[in-house]
Amino acid sequence: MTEGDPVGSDMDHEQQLRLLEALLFASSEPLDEATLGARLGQGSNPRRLLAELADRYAGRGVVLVRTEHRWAFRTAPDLAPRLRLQEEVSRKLSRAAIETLAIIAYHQPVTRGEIESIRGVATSKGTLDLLMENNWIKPGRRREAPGRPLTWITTDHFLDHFGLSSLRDLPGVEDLRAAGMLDPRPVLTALRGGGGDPDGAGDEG
Amino acid sequence: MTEGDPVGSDMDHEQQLRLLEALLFASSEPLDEATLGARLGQGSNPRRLLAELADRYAGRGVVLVRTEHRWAFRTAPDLAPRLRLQEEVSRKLSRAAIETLAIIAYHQPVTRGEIESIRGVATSKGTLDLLMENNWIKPGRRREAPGRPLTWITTDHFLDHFGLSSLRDLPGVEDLRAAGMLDPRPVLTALRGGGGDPDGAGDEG
Amino acid sequence: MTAAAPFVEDVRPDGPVASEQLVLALEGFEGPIDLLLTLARDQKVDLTRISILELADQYLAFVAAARRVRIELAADYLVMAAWLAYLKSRLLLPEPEVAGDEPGGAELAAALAFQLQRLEAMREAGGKLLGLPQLGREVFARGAPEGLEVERTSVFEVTLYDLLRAYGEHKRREESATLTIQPLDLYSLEEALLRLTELLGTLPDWATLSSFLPARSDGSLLGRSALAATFAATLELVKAGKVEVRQDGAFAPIWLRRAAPRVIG
Repeated sequence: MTEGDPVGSDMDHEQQLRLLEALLFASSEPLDEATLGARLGQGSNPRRLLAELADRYAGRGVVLVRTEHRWAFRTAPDLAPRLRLQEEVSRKLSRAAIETLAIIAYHQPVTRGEIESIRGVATSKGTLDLLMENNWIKPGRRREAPGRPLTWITTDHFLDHFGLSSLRDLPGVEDLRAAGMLDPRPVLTALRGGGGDPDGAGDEG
Repeated sequence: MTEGDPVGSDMDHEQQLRLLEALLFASSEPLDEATLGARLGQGSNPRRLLAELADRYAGRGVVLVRTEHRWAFRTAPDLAPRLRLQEEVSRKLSRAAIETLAIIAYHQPVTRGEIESIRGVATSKGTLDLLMENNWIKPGRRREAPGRPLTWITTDHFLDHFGLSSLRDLPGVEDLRAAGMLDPRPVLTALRGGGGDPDGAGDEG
Repeated sequence: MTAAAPFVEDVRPDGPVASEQLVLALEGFEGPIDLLLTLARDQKVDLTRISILELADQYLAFVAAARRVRIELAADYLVMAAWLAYLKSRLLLPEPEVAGDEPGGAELAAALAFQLQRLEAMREAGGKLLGLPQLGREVFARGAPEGLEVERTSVFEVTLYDLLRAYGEHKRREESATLTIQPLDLYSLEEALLRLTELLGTLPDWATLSSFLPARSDGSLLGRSALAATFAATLELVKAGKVEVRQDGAFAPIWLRRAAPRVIG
C-alpha cells in the first residue's frame, strides 16, 4: 500500500518529472491527466509538470504530445521517412470511407441521414463499420428529433491517430466554419441520398 | 526502406541522436548496433552515439540499457514500485464464507472440526484461507484435546471492519430474533394462546 | 473524379462526346452529386461562381448519352435529371407572380451550389486529414510498452448486516434441522396436589377453588392447565376424604374446605 502514501510530498520536483516520464514511457496508450495526477500523489500538479516535460522533449526524436487531456510519447513526425521499420500493411481507405470520416470529424455530432445528405448517396453498410473498427468513430447521443436518430462522433483514438491535440486542430476547420461549410442540414430533398431517413429533411431557403 | 540512402552524410550529430532515440523508442525489440548503424547511414558511429544517448538519459525516468549488443529504452528500475498500481476490486463474499466467519465470531475459539459440525458441512480450505487473507480471523491457541487442534478467533481488524468495539457488541441470538433475523418457530405459538413470548425461551444451543 | 478526370481534361465538356466518355466512367461515381461535382469541376471556375444552368445542361446531356448507349441508369440519376430539368425551367422562365412557399429558381440553384461546395470541402478535408502524420505510419508509439502493472486486490464487500443475517439463517436452519420438541410448560397434577394439601392446612373455612391457583393463573396455557390440575387434585382429595367440595349452581364458583375428621364406623 505504498501508493496510498502521500507520495506527492516525498518526491521532489525532479523525481516527479522522472516518474511522469516513466509512466508515459511504459504505456503505449495516452494517459490522462487525472490518472497521472493520482500516480504522482496528492498535491501534485500534473498539468504543469507535463508542460515542463513536453518542453524538455521538444525538438527531440521522441516528443510528448497531448490529445485533449491525454498525453503520450510519440516519435517526432519529421523523422517519419527514416523510421519505416517494416513494410506498412495499411489498408487503403475507400473514398467513401475518407469522406465519411471527414464529415463525421468536421460536422460532429452528425446523424447518418446528415452524412448521406452531404454526400448525396446512401452510406454503404461497411463504411461506418470500418471506421468503427479502426476506433476512429463511435456513436454519440441520440438527436432529440423525430425518430431520435443516432449521431456519430470521433473518438480520442482518432485524435491520437492523426496527432491532433483537439478537434480545433482539424485542418482548416476554422475556415470551413467561417465559410458556412459545416452546416450539416440537408439542402434539398431532391439531392438527398437514397437511404437517408425521411425525418428532418426540411428544405432550407 | 531508406537504408540505401546516404543518410549519414546529410544528418548532423544532433539529428543522428534524434533518429536513434526514435528508433529505439518505436522498436518492439532491443536493436543491435549493426541495425542502428544501417539506419543512421554510412560513416556513422552508432556505438559512440549510443553511449552519448545513454549518458543523456542517465538518471532520468527512462534509461537506455544495453544487453549484449542490443539496446533498448527501459523505465528506470528504481521507479518500478511506483509504476505498479494497486487496484481494489470489490467482490462479494460467498455465503459459505460469511457463515463460517459468523460462526467463528460467535463460537470462538472454535476448531475447524467444530465449525464443520456446527455448519453440518465440510469447510473448504479456501474459505478459512480467504478469511485469513482478509485479516478477519487468525489462529488462536491449540485446543487441549486429542490431536491438539488449532482454534480460530477473530482479529481486531474484524471488529474494525464491522464497526464493533468489542466482541460483546455482537448481538445475541435473541437480539437477532427480535430483529427478525431469526424467524421464530411457528408451531407452539398457536398453543400458547396468543400470549406473549414467555421469557427464557430459546436458550437452546 | 479520379477515373473521369483525364478524359474530360482533353475533351470539350459540353459536347455529347464528353458525356459518353463520362457514361463509360459511370462506375466510378458515387451517385449523381458526385457526377455533378465532377462536371462542375470541368467548368474550371471557382465553385462559388459555378453556372448551375450550364451544369444542368451537362448533366442532362450525360443522361441523354447514357440512354443513347442504352446504359441502365440508377433511379437516383433519373430523379436528379428530372429535378435539374425542372430547375432549368425555373431558371429560364420568369418567376411566377404567386410563388407561394416554393423556393425560387435562384434559391434552388444556390442550394445546389452550396451542396456541391460543401461536398468538395469535405473531400478536401478528408484528403488533408489523411495527409496528417498517422500513428503507426509516420509517428510511432513506444514499441515495447512495459505497461503499467496493476495489482488487483480483492476487497470483499461484506457488512455487519450480512454477517448477522448469515448467522441468523444458520441458526434457523439449525433449529429446524434438529427438531427438538420444546417441553410443554404445564401445571402437573402432582404439583396441584402438593400445593392444595399445603394450602388447605392453613384455611379454616370454605374457599373458592380459584384462590388455590398459583399466581399468574391467567388465560394462558399454563394458567388453564393449573386450573385443570387443581380441580383434578380437589377430586382426588375428596375421594380420599380430605376435602369437601360444593358448587351452588352450574358455572358457579367451586368451593372447598378441609373435611372435618370423620369417625369411621
